[in-house]
Amino acid sequence: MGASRQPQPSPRPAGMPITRLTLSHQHLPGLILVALAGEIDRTTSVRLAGYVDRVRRIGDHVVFDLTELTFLDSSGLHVLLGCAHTCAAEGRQVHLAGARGSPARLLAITGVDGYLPVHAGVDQAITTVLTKDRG
Amino acid sequence: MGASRQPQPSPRPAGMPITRLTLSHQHLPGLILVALAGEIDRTTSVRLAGYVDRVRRIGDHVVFDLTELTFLDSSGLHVLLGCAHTCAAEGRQVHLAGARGSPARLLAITGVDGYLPVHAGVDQAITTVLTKDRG
Amino acid sequence: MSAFGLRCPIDPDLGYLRELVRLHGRHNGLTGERLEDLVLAVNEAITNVFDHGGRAGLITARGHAEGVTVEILDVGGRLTPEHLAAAHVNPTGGGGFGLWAILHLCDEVTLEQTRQGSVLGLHMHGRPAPIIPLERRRRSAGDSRHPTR
Amino acid sequence: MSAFGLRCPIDPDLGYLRELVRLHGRHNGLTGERLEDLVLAVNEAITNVFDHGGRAGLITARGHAEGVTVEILDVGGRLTPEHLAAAHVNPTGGGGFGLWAILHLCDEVTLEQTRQGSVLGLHMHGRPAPIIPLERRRRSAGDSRHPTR
Ligand SMILES: Nc1ncnc2c1ncn2[C@@H]1O[C@H](COP(=O)(O)OP(=O)(O)O)[C@@H](O)[C@H]1O
Ligand SMILES: Nc1ncnc2c1ncn2[C@@H]1O[C@H](COP(=O)(O)OP(=O)(O)O)[C@@H](O)[C@H]1O
Repeated sequence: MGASRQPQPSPRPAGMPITRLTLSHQHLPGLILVALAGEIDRTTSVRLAGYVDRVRRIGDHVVFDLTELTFLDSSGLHVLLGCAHTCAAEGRQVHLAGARGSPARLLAITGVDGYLPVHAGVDQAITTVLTKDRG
Repeated sequence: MGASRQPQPSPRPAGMPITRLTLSHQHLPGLILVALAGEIDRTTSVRLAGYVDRVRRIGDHVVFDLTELTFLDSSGLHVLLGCAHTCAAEGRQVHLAGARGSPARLLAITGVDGYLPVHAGVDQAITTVLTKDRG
Repeated sequence: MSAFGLRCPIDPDLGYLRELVRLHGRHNGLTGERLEDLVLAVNEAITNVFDHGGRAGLITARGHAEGVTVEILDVGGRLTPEHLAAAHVNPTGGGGFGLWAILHLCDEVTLEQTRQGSVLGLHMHGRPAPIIPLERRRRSAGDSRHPTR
Repeated sequence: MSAFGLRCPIDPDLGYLRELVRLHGRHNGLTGERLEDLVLAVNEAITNVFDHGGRAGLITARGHAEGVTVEILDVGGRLTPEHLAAAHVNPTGGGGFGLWAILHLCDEVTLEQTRQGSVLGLHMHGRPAPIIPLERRRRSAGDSRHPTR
């Protein structure tokens, strides 16, 4: 009996980090909803910054949907805050929605959850933004 | 801002292996179906041996349902073969059903899949056993 | 030999290193938030090795009677107690968060200078730590040239 | 320093060690059946350290240009080339399977005696290995007192 060795699909190049962040967005009147799914660390936060820059229309508020975000590091926090500053220059705001687990913990420990408006869910965040704009 | 530290559920004792094997069985006329879910290694194979000893009625054929078994080592293989020997002494058989992935590979590499009857699914195994007994 | 525990070179694949630390912490009885706190703290320490340190080093993790300790050796050797003492957060400005988060997530933080480089020790107690006021925690972290082992 | 790769003491929690090896193998480009083959082979080698060896030792794993190598140091030091050469399977009798499986699952198996103990080296090539007839594989494994590195 010989050692059977079937041809295998070519392996992922050794040492290449697997992409663990998925980004998507949705335009709504006066705001953009950006959903982050997966993990944000220093290897993926640059991608997030570029993405928001590209998809956000001038004058948009931004709601980050963090419901599916399982990991957030300080470099990701910097991107969220950088975005808040860009928005502030246009009189717009960044809202955080649905943060859980470790990302919620980082927001709490750093006090960012007291600096940026934070919402339990995306619906509340959107309602808040739309109501404010109308009022 | 102080470091908030909520009371936590008491942690699992350090170094204690997590139980990764779930066993269940079902009596059918003339046979017993034993389903293995999880991983069998030297820390769990003893439990499998005791379980089969306890639930098998004398005169039963045994069908092992390996569909949900993700890992099988040589000590688990010894238990399956030991059971086959016990059964053989009563003119009964051990059938293996639904093995996939790494467990299927171990059965192939060791030639056990040529020594014990192996079936793609549980239904085929049961049909084979019942048909044989009737014939 | 066992005393050395799990050891792994620092690697740019941070997700891989987080999984290793998570596996080791869980193996040593950490669960839930405490486990994820440790994972985040180690992630920040490694990030700093790439951003400010020698870009190479070693992670050593071990369980013991008091809980879990993860040491991050940075061959750059330029991390000082003053950096720890100066840790701050300022959402309106840039910078910061990394060391601040480390000091708040861990039950104890130690810093040691060795011939190989600076060794940041992150300690998680097996049971919930008593809540220590921030000022004391920061000072003790900044002062610990002679970490308690 | 990086050359040493991932290192972990042998531990009775085999599931934990399998997860470590799986994580490391995946990190170094192994996938699917090749990855699970390595995990099973390492599991068998560690099992033997508990069943026949010194019940203590060290696992060292590293990726390199040719693939992945996992070394299992057994402080007992009683594993010999003769054991590897004698590996057999016999479903009707007792015994066996462990070393046989190791030799069939890995692309190359080496054995070295060191002052710390016996070191069984399990090598998986990054790409599918050519199918080598069994007789040759067994002989080369049993003979390799001087493993190729
Ligand atoms: N491994 C290190 N080596 C040298 N200096 C460090 C290291 N880690 C942190 N520092 C210093 O501490 C400062 C604060 O670090 P940190 O709180 O992580 O925030 P940031 O990385 O955003 O600057 C850094 O700017 C750097 O000067
Ligand atoms: N780490 C070890 N130290 C000493 N002897 C070993 C070791 N591993 C294997 N052996 C020897 O090789 C034999 C075959 O091992 P193996 O194929 O794993 O089957 P089994 O463990 O069922 O005996 C063992 O019975 C033992 O004599």
